[in-house]
Amino acid sequence: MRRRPSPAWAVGLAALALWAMLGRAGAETLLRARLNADIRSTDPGTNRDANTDAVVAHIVEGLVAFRDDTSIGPMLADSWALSNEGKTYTFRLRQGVKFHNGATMTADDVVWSLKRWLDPATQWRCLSEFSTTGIARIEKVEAPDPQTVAITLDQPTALFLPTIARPDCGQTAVIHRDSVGPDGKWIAPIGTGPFKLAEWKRGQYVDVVRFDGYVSRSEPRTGYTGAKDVKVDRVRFNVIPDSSAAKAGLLSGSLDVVMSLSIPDLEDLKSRPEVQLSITPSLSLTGILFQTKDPLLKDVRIRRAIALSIDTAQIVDAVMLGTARPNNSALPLGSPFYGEVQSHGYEQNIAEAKKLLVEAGYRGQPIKMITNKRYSFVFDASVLVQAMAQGVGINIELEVMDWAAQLDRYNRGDYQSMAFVYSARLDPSLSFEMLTGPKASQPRKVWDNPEGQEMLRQSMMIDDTAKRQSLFDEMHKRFIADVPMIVLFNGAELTALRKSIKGYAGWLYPEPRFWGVTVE
Amino acid sequence: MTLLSVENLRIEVSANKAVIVDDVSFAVERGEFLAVVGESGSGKTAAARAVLGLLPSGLRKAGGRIVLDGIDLAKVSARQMRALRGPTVGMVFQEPMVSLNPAISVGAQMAEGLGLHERLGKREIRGRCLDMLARVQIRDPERTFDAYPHEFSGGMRQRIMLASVMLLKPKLLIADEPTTALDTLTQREVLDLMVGLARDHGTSVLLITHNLGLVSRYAQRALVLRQGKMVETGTTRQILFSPQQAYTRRLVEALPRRGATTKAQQVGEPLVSVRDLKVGFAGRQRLFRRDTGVSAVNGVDLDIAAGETVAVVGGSGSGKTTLGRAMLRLIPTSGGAIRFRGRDVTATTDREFRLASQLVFQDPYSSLDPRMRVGELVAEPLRHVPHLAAGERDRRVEAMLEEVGLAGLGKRWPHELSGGQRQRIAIARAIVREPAFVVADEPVSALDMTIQAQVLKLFERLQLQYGFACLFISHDLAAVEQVADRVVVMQGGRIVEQGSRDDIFDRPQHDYTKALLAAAPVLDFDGAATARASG
Amino acid sequence: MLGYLARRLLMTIPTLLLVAIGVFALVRLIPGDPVQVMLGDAADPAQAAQLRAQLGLDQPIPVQFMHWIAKLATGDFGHSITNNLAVLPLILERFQVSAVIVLVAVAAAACIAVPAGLVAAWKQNSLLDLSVVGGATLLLSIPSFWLGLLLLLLFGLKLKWLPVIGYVPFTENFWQAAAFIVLPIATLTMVEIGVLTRMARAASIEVLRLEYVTHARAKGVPEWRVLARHVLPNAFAPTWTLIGLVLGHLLGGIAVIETVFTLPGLGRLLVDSIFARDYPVVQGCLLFTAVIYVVVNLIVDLCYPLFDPRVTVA
Amino acid sequence: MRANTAIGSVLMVFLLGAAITGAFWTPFDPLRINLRARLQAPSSLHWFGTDEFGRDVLSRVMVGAGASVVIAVLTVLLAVTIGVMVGCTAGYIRGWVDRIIMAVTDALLAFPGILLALAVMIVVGANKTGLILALGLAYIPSVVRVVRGTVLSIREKEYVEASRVIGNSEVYSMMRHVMPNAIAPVAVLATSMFGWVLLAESALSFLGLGVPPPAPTWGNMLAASRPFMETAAWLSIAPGLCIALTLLGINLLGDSLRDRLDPRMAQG
Repeated sequence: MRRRPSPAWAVGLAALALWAMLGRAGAETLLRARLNADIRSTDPGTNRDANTDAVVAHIVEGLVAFRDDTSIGPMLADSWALSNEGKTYTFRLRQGVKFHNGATMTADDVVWSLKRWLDPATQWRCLSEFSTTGIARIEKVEAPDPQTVAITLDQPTALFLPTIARPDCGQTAVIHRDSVGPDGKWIAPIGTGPFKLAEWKRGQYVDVVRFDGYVSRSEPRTGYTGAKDVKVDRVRFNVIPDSSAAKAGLLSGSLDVVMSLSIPDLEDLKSRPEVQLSITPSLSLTGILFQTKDPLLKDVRIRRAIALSIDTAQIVDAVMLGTARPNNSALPLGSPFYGEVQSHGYEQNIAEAKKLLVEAGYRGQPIKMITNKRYSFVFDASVLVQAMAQGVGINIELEVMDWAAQLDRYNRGDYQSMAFVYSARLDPSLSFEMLTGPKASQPRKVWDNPEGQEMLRQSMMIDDTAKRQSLFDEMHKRFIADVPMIVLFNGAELTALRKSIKGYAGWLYPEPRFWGVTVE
Repeated sequence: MTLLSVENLRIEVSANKAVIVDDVSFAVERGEFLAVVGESGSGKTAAARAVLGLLPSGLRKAGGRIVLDGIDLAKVSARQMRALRGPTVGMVFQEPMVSLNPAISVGAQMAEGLGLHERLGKREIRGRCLDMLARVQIRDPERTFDAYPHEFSGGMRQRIMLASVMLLKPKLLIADEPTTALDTLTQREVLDLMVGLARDHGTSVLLITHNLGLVSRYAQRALVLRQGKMVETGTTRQILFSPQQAYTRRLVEALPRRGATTKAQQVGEPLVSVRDLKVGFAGRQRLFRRDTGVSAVNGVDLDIAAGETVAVVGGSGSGKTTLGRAMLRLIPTSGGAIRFRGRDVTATTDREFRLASQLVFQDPYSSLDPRMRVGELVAEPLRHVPHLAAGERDRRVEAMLEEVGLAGLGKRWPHELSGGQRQRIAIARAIVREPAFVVADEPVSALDMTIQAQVLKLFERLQLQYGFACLFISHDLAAVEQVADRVVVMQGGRIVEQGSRDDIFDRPQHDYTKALLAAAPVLDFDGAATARASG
Repeated sequence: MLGYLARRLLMTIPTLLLVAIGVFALVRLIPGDPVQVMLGDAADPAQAAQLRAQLGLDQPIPVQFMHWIAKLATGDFGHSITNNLAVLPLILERFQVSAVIVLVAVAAAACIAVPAGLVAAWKQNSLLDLSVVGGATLLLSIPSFWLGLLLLLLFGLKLKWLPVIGYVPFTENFWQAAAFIVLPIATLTMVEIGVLTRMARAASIEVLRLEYVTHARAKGVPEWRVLARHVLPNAFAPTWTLIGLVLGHLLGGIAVIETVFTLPGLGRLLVDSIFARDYPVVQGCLLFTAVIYVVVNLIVDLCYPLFDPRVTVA
Repeated sequence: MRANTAIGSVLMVFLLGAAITGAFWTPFDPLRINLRARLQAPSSLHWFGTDEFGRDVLSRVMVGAGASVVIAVLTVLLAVTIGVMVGCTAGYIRGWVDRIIMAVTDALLAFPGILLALAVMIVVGANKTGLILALGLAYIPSVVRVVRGTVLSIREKEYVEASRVIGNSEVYSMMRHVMPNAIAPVAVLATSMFGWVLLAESALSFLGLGVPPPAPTWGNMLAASRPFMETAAWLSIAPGLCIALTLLGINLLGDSLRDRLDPRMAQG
């Protein structure tokens, strides 16, 4: 339907268009994206949040990076080899990589950077992963020659590369030592990324501009690696906390890209002619958590009865409006480890559910389920689960909390059941890790199964894909049998763009990439 | 020549057709002073407002003819009517506190009428206003002109009101109880001004009043209304001295007159005695200091013997009410002593004194809890009589109600009763515990004349019967004359004169007493309407 | 006058101190904390503790309170935990949005409601009066956000006269900004018309009963002038007090309307910050709101003598 | 203004009728989800249509009436009970007690009530009890103010002085003479509050916290209908109209109550 603009609206649009034209008179191509909050710093993986990661990922790079399918690909390293019983990683660096200040990257810079990350004073987010409680300790970092770096761990782990590639670890970026002052204080990132930091106007925007000296990889763009061919002069990340304001900005043409939209937004934007949508499955995970220490829910038959009472497909369809598919597995759809085994979850079986309830002696005792309205899909899913469980005589009482209060209960394990959403995990081991653990020391973990924990530990140690696959398959079966939670579906990342933007693509990790993107 | 003639006027309540004024006819000649006399509900105000065409909302003129200055008001347009209001007929209202607009300066309010009805320059208007303010004896006309009404006392406001109405030199002035809210002295001054101005401008006056004393002093002719009907009309003399109708006679007879002194002067120990009593009202609390207080009672000595009635008279602000409240220990005293049966009760909460003393309030509407039934109200004081069985209590209440003429009304609510009945309840409540000392604060001034007489009689009878001493606070000298054994005259918080009733009324010594007596409009049955004790 | 002002301001200090204590206590009573919100489901205890220490949330609550108060005394409201912005500029920026809407809406409502109430009172119990009272009561009875949604539906989606969502500051583009806030203002105006008309009518009825109105009529003053000059100023005084109360409250929170129309106003900032446990912002907003309430009421009181010379501020 | 009372009474009778009927019988199970019948427009089967989960809107409105009425009544009772006690104490005792109470009241009044309620609800939990506590707390200051003001004026009334003259104690005077007479303005306030609670309940639901589903209240129905405003307008119209009409009824009844309690009217 054609919009009939009101006079005031038309005048406003005209003025804006004029302003926009004047703004572009300098022939600089500008891409305007939206951040829902200001970045916290420009120091990768230290004082950070998701927005910070998104901006910084355009400026710095690490040795390795995630590919589109969450596998690990080379980035600043060309290749690597394992030796010393899988404890030493030897990276071969790419030739001729330039820092933003024109200096050429050498193994020395890599060692310097890693040492800085490992210095507790830096307050690197992922330092704990390389401490005694983490995946492995880094014992040695060496540069045998200017193109080679060797890192030695105290034990073999499959998670080393995925961890140093993690966006929230700042991809363990390689930065030039002039990024910090003589006193060790952070100044600004001098990285190797396709963009360099131009201006950070606090509370308003962060500008990155094309780095002309960038030497791109040759393979096609994938994840945070591959070709990074920058086709705009400048990307401006506008800080617009209000999602509706952002949406309006997009519609009025003052923004080009808005990420992380909600399902109702999708309905609204679908019909707009000036807007295109990018819908990608994401790695987040929505499900119903059970407290297996609860006097009532410690009985697996009751948990199982709930799982059998619901029709996952119907819930996902009603809640996600076709943007997501049902998945009862802890591994996300789209993970390279997601196979035939993972596709077997719970089948709705009313009779079986009722039988289990009788066996368990359940007599309509109320089960409290915490939910929230921050994520409409979580809320809707919980309403549907409640109604479906009602069908076999299970009495679920919903308790709506705000997200922060729910998180508090989650972290303390203080609940009977809750509808919850987990954020993205890029490695299958990490997907299980977020669920698995001893409740005594980590109350937030839902699956307290010693065998599961042991298998998880193994999966983290070994690098062999087939072996890991079999471990994950076995863990899936145990997970489904134990019913510590019912996974319902993985989320979808919704991004809306002006029609004039070409070449944008979302991927499994919910952060945008503005290389390879053009503005027409 | 007739200025105003009203023929067969009928006014109804629009909603239920209840008749407020029924077939009333009268006429006012040019330069004449006509009084319309009646009690509440007589329709006197409605009749007067009909002349202005300003009946209160909810009332409507249902019949009759009003001819003002040769113009039949039924035939004029709203616009023509407005042109008549002001220059032809003006009105002065009863309540000076609410009849001037608080948001507009005095000058602007006065000028408004002039501006509407006469073509005058700004300066000329101001001049005329200032002249008129001076004429009504406002001390500083210039300042008054720019001031706001709230800065003035009731008497001053009534003068301003009078000035603003007389500024237009109306042919007819309607004055609706113009001085009822004022004290005796001010009343006299305002009315004298009004009469003087009317005489100057040749204005006829239609005075609406319930006060026969005023009628006898100022009016040439009078009209008596009762419940919307004309009772009698004639010259003032005829009405007052040879009333033809029973109701008129009742009105005239209801005027208080001097009774016998109830008791001989008692000697010996006084029941209540007050020495050098002082009551100060604290000033406003400021951030760091307190404003200087005002003393309302300043060094009063007073003895009241058992069974005696002592009247306290004085103008507003004389401290008489404060004295009464202080003697009952309802407000804190700031100096002096109160003794009851020889005991000092100033500082302590003396239970015996509390139970033996009572107060009758002026306003029978606000002194009765609207959420208690009549029986409960009268029974309440008996809570504090020890060992009183419920049956005995009910019997006493019933007896008391019978005593005050309200037998069988125990289950009623106060708002179902008339003002007079309510005051009887208040009296019954005060007497039921057979107190030794009663303070009666203007107990009848809110009541209609005929009711006043009845209540005063009741009060006297009860006092005789129960023998309590009474402090009778009043500004109505006539009532005082009827009930008091002794009279105390107060001015500015001090007693200026006290003595036996006859001494005070017949041989006043202090100038203030003389002025009060002179101002009190009293019907002189020996001759023409004059003020008493003009010497 | 100045003395009065000083005294009034001095008197508000205990109130504001109570507010500050209450705000602080309430905020800490709310379960959950900003660190958990920031770390989400991946809250590693060590990491959380580190972040907590960084934000000073590991200190005893009385110490935190004293820190906050001490900073407040120097005019520093602190920084937002979620986006590290200074709280006071953030509040002021958001407040502008709310203030424009509230002030325009209440002014418009008063301009419509006071004459309507006056005329209704003048023609008391007439058909006109009944319809004014009925209309006002109806407006009063509609949930504001529902009314807002209906207006959105009608003007934004069906007629497409006005933009549905968003906000542009007036400084950026006046006409566009106006187009964005027409509907919120209309919504708020309609709700407030309901409240104010009834008040204005009641006050006018009171005044019309008084004798000075009859006195004016008895002088031959025409009806329109009686209403305009004698009734209106006196009937406006109580309405003015109500306007003050309404303003004081609305300026603190038209969260609901801001949510409906997705305006970045103060109310929404507060609601969002409560959900994010952004302590400095929540505390700052609530305190600011209380100050606004106090200040508006002070201004109202100071203006009162304009309508009623009997009241003096001294 | 007889018409006021009549219309108000009819609306309230209708509301109570719906609430009582809804407690025993509804055309459909208000909680029954039927995903095949999502978002159906009003029809002869579903008079008010169905919602996003295929639940019958009419049934939900009927059950919601009961829930809304119970919440409103309990909230008003809570606020009035505490408010009257505190207000009477402040107004009658005066002095320091009054000053402290009024300082707290002023401080509470300085917050926007709805946001105060929101914060309190997060603390005590988003359920009926939490809602009643939160809104009750938000409205107590208004009651305290009104009651205190009334008590301050009543305690100067001559009939209270009369009670003292009789020899009654202060506490007795307050209980017997002051409190009963302070009820009238509170009764008027209470009717307004009943309406405010309905509005606030829906506003809180709208902001994300209210009575938890699936139990319907008008407020959470209205709040939940927002995303479907364009596509399924009936979802918001049914509960919206119910709230508006109920408030209209309550306000009209409040007006007639006010008229009846007006002392001028009583004397006239």
